[in-house]
This record gives sequence, C-alpha cells and structure tokens, in this order.
Amino acid sequence: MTIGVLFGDLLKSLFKKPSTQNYPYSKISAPERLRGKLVYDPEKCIGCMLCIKDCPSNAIELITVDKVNKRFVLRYHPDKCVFCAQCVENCRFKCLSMSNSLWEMASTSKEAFEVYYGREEDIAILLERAAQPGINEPACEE
Amino acid sequence: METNTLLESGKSLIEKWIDASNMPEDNRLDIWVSRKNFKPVIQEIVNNRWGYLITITGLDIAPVIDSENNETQSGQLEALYHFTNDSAIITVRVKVPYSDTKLESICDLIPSATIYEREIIELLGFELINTPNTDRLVLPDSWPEGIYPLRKSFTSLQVPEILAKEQTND
Amino acid sequence: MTEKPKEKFVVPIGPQHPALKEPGSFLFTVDGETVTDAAVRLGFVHRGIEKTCEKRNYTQDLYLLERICGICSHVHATAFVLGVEKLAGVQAPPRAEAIRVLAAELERIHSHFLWLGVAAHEAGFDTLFMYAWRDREVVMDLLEVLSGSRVHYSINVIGGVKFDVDKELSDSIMKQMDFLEERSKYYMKIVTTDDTFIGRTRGIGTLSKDRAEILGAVGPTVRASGVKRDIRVNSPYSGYKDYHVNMITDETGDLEARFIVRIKELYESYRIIRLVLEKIPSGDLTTRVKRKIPEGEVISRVEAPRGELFYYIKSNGTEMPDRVKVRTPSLCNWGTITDVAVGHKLADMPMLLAGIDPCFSCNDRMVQVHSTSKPTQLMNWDDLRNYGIEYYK
Amino acid sequence: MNLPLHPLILLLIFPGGLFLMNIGLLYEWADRKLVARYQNRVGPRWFQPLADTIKLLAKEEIIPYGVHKGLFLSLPVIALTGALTAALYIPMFGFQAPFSFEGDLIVTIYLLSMMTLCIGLAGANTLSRFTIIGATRALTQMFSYEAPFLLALFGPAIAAGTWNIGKINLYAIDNIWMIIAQPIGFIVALIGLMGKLELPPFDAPEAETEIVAGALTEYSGRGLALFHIGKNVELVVGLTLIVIFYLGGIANPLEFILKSAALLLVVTALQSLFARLRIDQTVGLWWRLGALMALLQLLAIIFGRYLGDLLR
Repeated sequence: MTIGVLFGDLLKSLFKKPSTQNYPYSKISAPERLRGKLVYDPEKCIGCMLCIKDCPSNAIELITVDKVNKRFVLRYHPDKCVFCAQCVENCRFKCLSMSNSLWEMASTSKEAFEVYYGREEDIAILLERAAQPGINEPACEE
Repeated sequence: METNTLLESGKSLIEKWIDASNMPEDNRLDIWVSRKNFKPVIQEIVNNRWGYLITITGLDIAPVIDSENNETQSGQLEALYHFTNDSAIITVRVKVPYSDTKLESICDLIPSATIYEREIIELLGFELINTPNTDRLVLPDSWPEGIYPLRKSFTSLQVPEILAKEQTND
Repeated sequence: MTEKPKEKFVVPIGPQHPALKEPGSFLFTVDGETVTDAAVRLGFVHRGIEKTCEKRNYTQDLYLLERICGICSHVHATAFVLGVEKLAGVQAPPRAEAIRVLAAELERIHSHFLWLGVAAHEAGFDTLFMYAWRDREVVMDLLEVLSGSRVHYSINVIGGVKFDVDKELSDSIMKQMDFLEERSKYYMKIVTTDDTFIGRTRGIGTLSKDRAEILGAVGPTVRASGVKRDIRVNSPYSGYKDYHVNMITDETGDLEARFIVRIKELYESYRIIRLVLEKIPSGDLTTRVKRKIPEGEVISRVEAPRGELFYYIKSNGTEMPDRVKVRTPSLCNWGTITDVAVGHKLADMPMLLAGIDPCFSCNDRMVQVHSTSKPTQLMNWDDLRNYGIEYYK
Repeated sequence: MNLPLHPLILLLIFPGGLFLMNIGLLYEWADRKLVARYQNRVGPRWFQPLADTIKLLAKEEIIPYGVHKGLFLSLPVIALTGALTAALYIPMFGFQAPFSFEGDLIVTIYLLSMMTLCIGLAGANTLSRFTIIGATRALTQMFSYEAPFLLALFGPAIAAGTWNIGKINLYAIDNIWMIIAQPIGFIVALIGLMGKLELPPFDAPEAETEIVAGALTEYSGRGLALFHIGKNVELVVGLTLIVIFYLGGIANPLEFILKSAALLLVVTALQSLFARLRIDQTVGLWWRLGALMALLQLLAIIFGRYLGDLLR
C-alpha cells in the first residue's frame, strides 16, 4: 500500500515562499507584447477606416473633423474592446498600438469607458458640438 | 489505410442509393440521397461500422424570390450527416422542402445522435420521426414555438411574441 | 408482501453547483448512494454564435469563434482559419504553420494541467489541485509572453499568424518545458501510485472499446479506451504534417487510464514543442488573402485538447460566411457519461463528469431572449448602493 | 494546577466558554493557514476566522420552507453546548478540569458525539436533497469511526486503570508517553478525530463537489456560525484529549500549546495528503482496519496488565 506520495512536496512547500502573487500590493511587470488599452497617434492617421471595418466588437469609431487636413478623432470604448489587436494588425501607418502598461481599466464610473484620442483642439470641437444638443431641431408643434 | 480506399469502401456500401456525388476535397465525399433512401443508407454505414457520426449539420436554403415577389424556388432545408473513418469523410446529404420537413430519426442506430437531432429540430425546424427526446436542448424554455433562429429569415424576436409568451408563463 | 413502488430520489447537479463551475444540469436518480439513472440538460449558456457568424465578416468571425471557449481558444481559431484558407486557396507560410503548432501544443499543456487540477479537486484532493494549477501558471505566462494574452491568444489571422518567436522566447520555452516535464512525471507517479487516489479512479467509469466506438466519443476519453482517434495522426493538418505525433492510447478505459493518457500526451506535447523550436523554418508570417472568399463548402477538423473539433464552413462568395457549423469535442462525449453512470456511487459522479473534461461554453454556442416586460435599468454604483439601502430598510 | 476561581467564571469565561471559543477560532486559523502553506498558498490572516464568524452572526438567518422551526433554531445551540460541556471535564491548558468524577471519560465522548448527531438531525430536518444525503453520510460515518475511536481512547484508560480524565492525565505525566507503548491506538485516535470533525479526507458528508455543503447546506447566518464555532471547540477538545492520552499529558499551559500545535501540524499534513474517501471506502476502512487494530491493541493491553499483575 502506497499512500502519501505527495509528502515530500508537502514538506518542501511548508518552508517555501508561497507562489501566490501578491497582486494589488506588488505588481510584476507585464510582458512586452501584452495587449492592453489601445493607443492612437493622430499624427500618422490618414483615415482609411480599415481598423473600424474589421473590429469584431465595434469598439472604435473614427470621427472626421477635417478630412482635407487629416484631422481625426478616435473614440474608443474599452468596455467593448476584446483586445484582439486586429486593428493594430490592419493599420498600415502604425498609428495604433496596444499599451503594455495601461491594463488596469476597472472603474466605477462610465466616463472611463469612452476615450477620445486626437489633437486636443479637435476633441474640444467635438465635445462642444456634443454639449449643445438639439440646436437645429424644430420645436414641437403645438 | 489510404484515404481513397476508405472512401471507395464507404461508397461501395451505399452505391445503389446514391442520387449524386461529389468530391470537393481529396478526403471528402458528398453524397445526395433521397428522403426515402436516407434511412437505409445510414443503416448500411452503421451496420458495417464505417467510421462514426461526427455531427449533423443543418442548412437553410432560403427561398429565391424574384423582383415580382414570386417564389421561383421554394425554401428548403438540408441535413448533412458527416461520417468519418480515419481521415476520410463521407457526408450524406438530404434535402426537404419547408412544407414538409419530416425525416426519419437515426437515434435507434446511433444513440448519441439525439443531441444533434434536437439541435436541428430546434434551430432549423426539422421534424424527426421517432426521435426519443424533443425537450428543449439549447433554446430557452420560453422560446416561442415555430420560430427557428438558424433560418435565414430569422433576424430577431419580435416584441409581441416575447410578451405573449411571458404572459402565458405568469 | 408487496413492496410499494419506491419514490424516485433525484439529486440535481447543476445548473448551479460547486462541482461544476459552468452551467449544465445533471439529474441523477439515486437509490441510497448508487446511481440508477442519469439525464443531461444543456444550453444554459447558449449564445447564438453560429447565427451571429452569418452577419459578420470572416475576420470578425475569427475573434468571435475564438471566444467560444476560454481554454481551447487557439484551436477554435485554427480550425476556422484553416477552413477559410482552404476555401480561399491559400496556404499559410511554413513559419506561421509552425507557430500555430507551437501555440496549439502550449495550449494543450495548459488545458491538460487545468483538467488535472479540476479532476483532483473533484476527488477532494485539493493539494494536487493547487500544485497542478501553480505549475499551469508557467505555461500561461509563456503564452502571455508569446501572444500578449493569457487566455485569448489571438495568434491567428487569416493567412498566417501575428506573432513571431524570437531566440530569447524560444530559449525560455525550452527551459520551462524541462521543468514541466519533471513536474508531469511527478504527477504521473502520484496518480498511478497513491492508493487513496487510485481508490477514486481505478475501475471507475470504465468505457469499453466497442462502446466508445459506437458512441462516437473523441479525444483522450476514447483514446483511454484503446480507440485510435487523433486528428493530428489520422489526418494531419497545418504544421502537423511536418511534426509527427505519436498516438497515445491506453486499454482499460477507466478514469485512471484517462489520467495516464492525458499526462502522457503532455510528454508528447513537450517533445513536439522542442521539435518545433529546433526546426522552425524562417520566412514570412502571413500571406495575403482577399477579403471576399470564393464560394464553396469546407470541412476543417483539428484536434483540440478535448478531442476532435469540427468546423463546417459554407461560403457564398461575399465577405461573410453563409453558414458556420461548430461541433465541439465535449458534445459527443456526453453520451459516455449517461452510458456509464448507472451503477456507480453518487460520489463518483463529479469525477466521472470531470473525466471527459467537459466544457460547457463549448457546448452551448448559440440566444438570449431579452426580457422586455421589465424595463432594463442602468444603475451606477451610487444608485445600486441606494437601492440596497432602501431594500433592507 | 488548580484555578482559584468561581465555578461560574470557570464555566463561562475561562477556561470554558468564551476563552475556549476564541482558542477554537485560533485553531481554525492555524489549521487553514497550515493547509494553505502545505499547498504553497498564502492562507488567511490571523483574524479571518473571527471576521467570518462576526459576519455570519450579523447576517440574516434564513429559515427554509418545510422545516421544523424549533428544531432548526435549537440544533446549532445544542451542538455548541455539547462541545463546550465536553471541555468542562478535561484539564484544558494544563489546569485542573472544573468538574470531574470517576467515569467522566464516557460522558466526554458522549458529549463529543452530540455535534455529529445534531448535524445529522439538522440535515434530516430540511427538505433539500443535499442535506438529506449529507445527513445520511454524516451518521453513517459516525457509526463507523465511533467504535474504533472509543476503543483507541480506552487503551490508555485501561493502562492507567481509571475512567477519570484528570487521573489519566496525571498518570500520563508520570509515565512513558503512551504513543510509544500504544502506537496503533494513537493513529486510530487521531484519524478518528479527523473523521469526527469531518476533515479531509473524511469529508464525504460535506463533499462540496457532490452535495454542496452536506447537512448544513440550508443553514445561514447565526446557525451556521454556531455550528462552526462548535466544530472549532471540538477540534480543541479533541486535540487536547489526544495530547493527554498519548503525548504524555499536560502539566502546564506551555506544554499544552507546544504539544497541540505539533499535533495540529500532523493533522493538517494528513488533511492535505489524501484524496477524499468515498463513504463506502470510509466505512470499509474503519471497520476492516480501524476497529480491528484498536481491538487487537486493547486485547494486548488487557493481557499485558494481567501479565503484569501476575508477575508482581
């Protein structure tokens, strides 16, 4: 009868440091390729929309501010994103990448899940527009 | 054994019932049979222990409607019984029209086929005669009768249907 | 004396039960401790994936299908990609094929370690469970370094792979394989010699070779019964044409045999990974594939950690498939449970369920009806908190 | 050592009652921590059992449909009382037992069984299938380990020639450790204690992968907390009993701590070393092996004593 085959390991474990990662208190560095939050570089973008076409979860929208001068704002929804990196693969101008440091994205507010990427003045224009709803809407007939 | 000899041996078993056949890939043989010959074909394959049933795929061939809203071809369902032996795959294909989707169950020959049969009954609306169990397998219990989600015509459930169903449940 | 017909005593395991971390319902009719009847009800996590596929393009489907299962995500993607490539008439570059094999084998190691842990937990052997999962972290970390994610590797794209293996990574994989091989040998010793564990596995749930063949079971479940069914050997696909795989079988067909087969498959995986890393050809990672896939039908089969995974893809010449049919290995192994359950003790049932390595998210792929009778409410944290306070006032 | 305290204080605060419960929580922590370390995990912090208990006590107690309400509420109390009362006859922490009389060993063992009986009744009381199976298993297990456990404790008692735990303690302090004289008895008693407390590998009555939490599935809030405290107290009492009987008795509190901690180390190692036994395997093990061994041991002791008397 053989019982307790595990005994050797058991004793070893007793004197070994636990292998549990003490996560929120001590962080280990993420590998280089880790697919975290999407990062967008507006300088390089030409607005080909290839990234949007293949996004499996409709997590990115490209809003054109000025097509001629190539000014775009990328609205990114991290809550919808599945982190597949297909958009990064599709982008021929390397203006999209996935961060390996921004990956702790839990939040108690909804605002954190709508990210605007682009030149600051473009975003300002966009948000201003959004802040004044119904300017052109005709009033309800009595 | 070579894939080709396997396919040949499989084909020779059911030679007399074949309506049409096709070899889309080196290791695949598609065989169309009529509805009345379908059961004997399966019987022959099972009796000779030619491989095992991988699964049953159900296809919906939507009705073709021309510009004047006339049906030039009525809607059909197709059931594909995939059998495999080593690397060879024989697919037995049967077509049935929307109006009469009856097909004989093969659960008496292959007991494990019941899961696949229930799936095509629920999702495509096949009617399998003598299938041992027709309880809901994948769809929710409150799913309305007569709506088959894998048919091309299905896009989403209409609100009244759900409401009606939920009221009867209450 | 006439005996009254006994009332049935049915023990439900699932849909919510600590033995199964995923929803599936099993009804075991018991007489004392002995099971007299078993029934299965699936479909609790049916998500409508097959239907959804018809409304998305091939690239989007790839990621959708990868999410059928969190454990064997790579094989799902591989099966789909191989099918689409066959339809499009392209062949991924050899280096890409080798990387697919590498990822598939790493995933198999991860899956088998996971299973070893779960099965040990079902047997009440929590120490083995913890050790197995600790060692599984090693291979998950390797996959994270390779692909950037621990679960959904997203290595495949249509026409190739995204990520390359460099020298440094190759060395670290080699090193970790040695470590894991040593650990696997140790676990092999435990499951084959520890008497308390053998008491729970030997002679339990024996599936005869004949019965296994008829039921159409697949994967390690059926290989433990001595049936030679392994797609990697029977019908080599992708890189497996270049890297030969040895078929692992066992004769007894009980739970112990399934442990042995799976651990021996781990040895085989280590060997294949070493071989791939030694002989990996150089070259491109992707070939170009047109967005519109030519009309046709294709069957693509790959060997998932749990057995044969079957994809049927029908294309209608557009950017979106006409029909995608998925048959996952767990589905055809259910039959074996209801077949062998009768006559065993209730205590053996979780082990028996774990024995086929069931994966519910694989089984139920396809609908959730949104209830419209009650308005959907969106609550933020404060609302929820206030709601809770109001409720318990 | 005798404590110059009022009997009521002895009963309610120290060494019985409150103090015992806290020591029980400490033991539970040590047990969980050690198992975690054996499994290469971190394990809970020292206040975790206390926090769990406070949480459970503060929570709403749900009384399921179809139970006998009085029984449902009183069973946890009876179980805890049984365990606490058992401690009164034992020289806990090296102090003299608050109460003692000739034959209190029998009473103690009886009181220790109250817990299992209560769990069995609690399981049978509710309508849930898991609790009923859990209750059946708990009672089946009780019938299998109780006899060997009893026989294993009788060994030292016969050697000491008394049924009084206090006197056995004194005898054990003076004489050679009985683990050397009666090794089989020690093993049977230790494993019997694990069976009694439903610790792995004898946790079939509450095997979570089969029957959720066994007989206690329907308990929540206060009832569950009381059962938990009861079990912890029983762990302390049981370990003390084995230390007294087999590890050379307890002369002072330090000895108590050292010896029971060492015993706990062994118990936790046994817990993490084995796969859970099926209930039929448990019963088979106890009756085929445990009872037989204990009986042989007992016969040997009786024969030895008789021989000793004869030679004298």
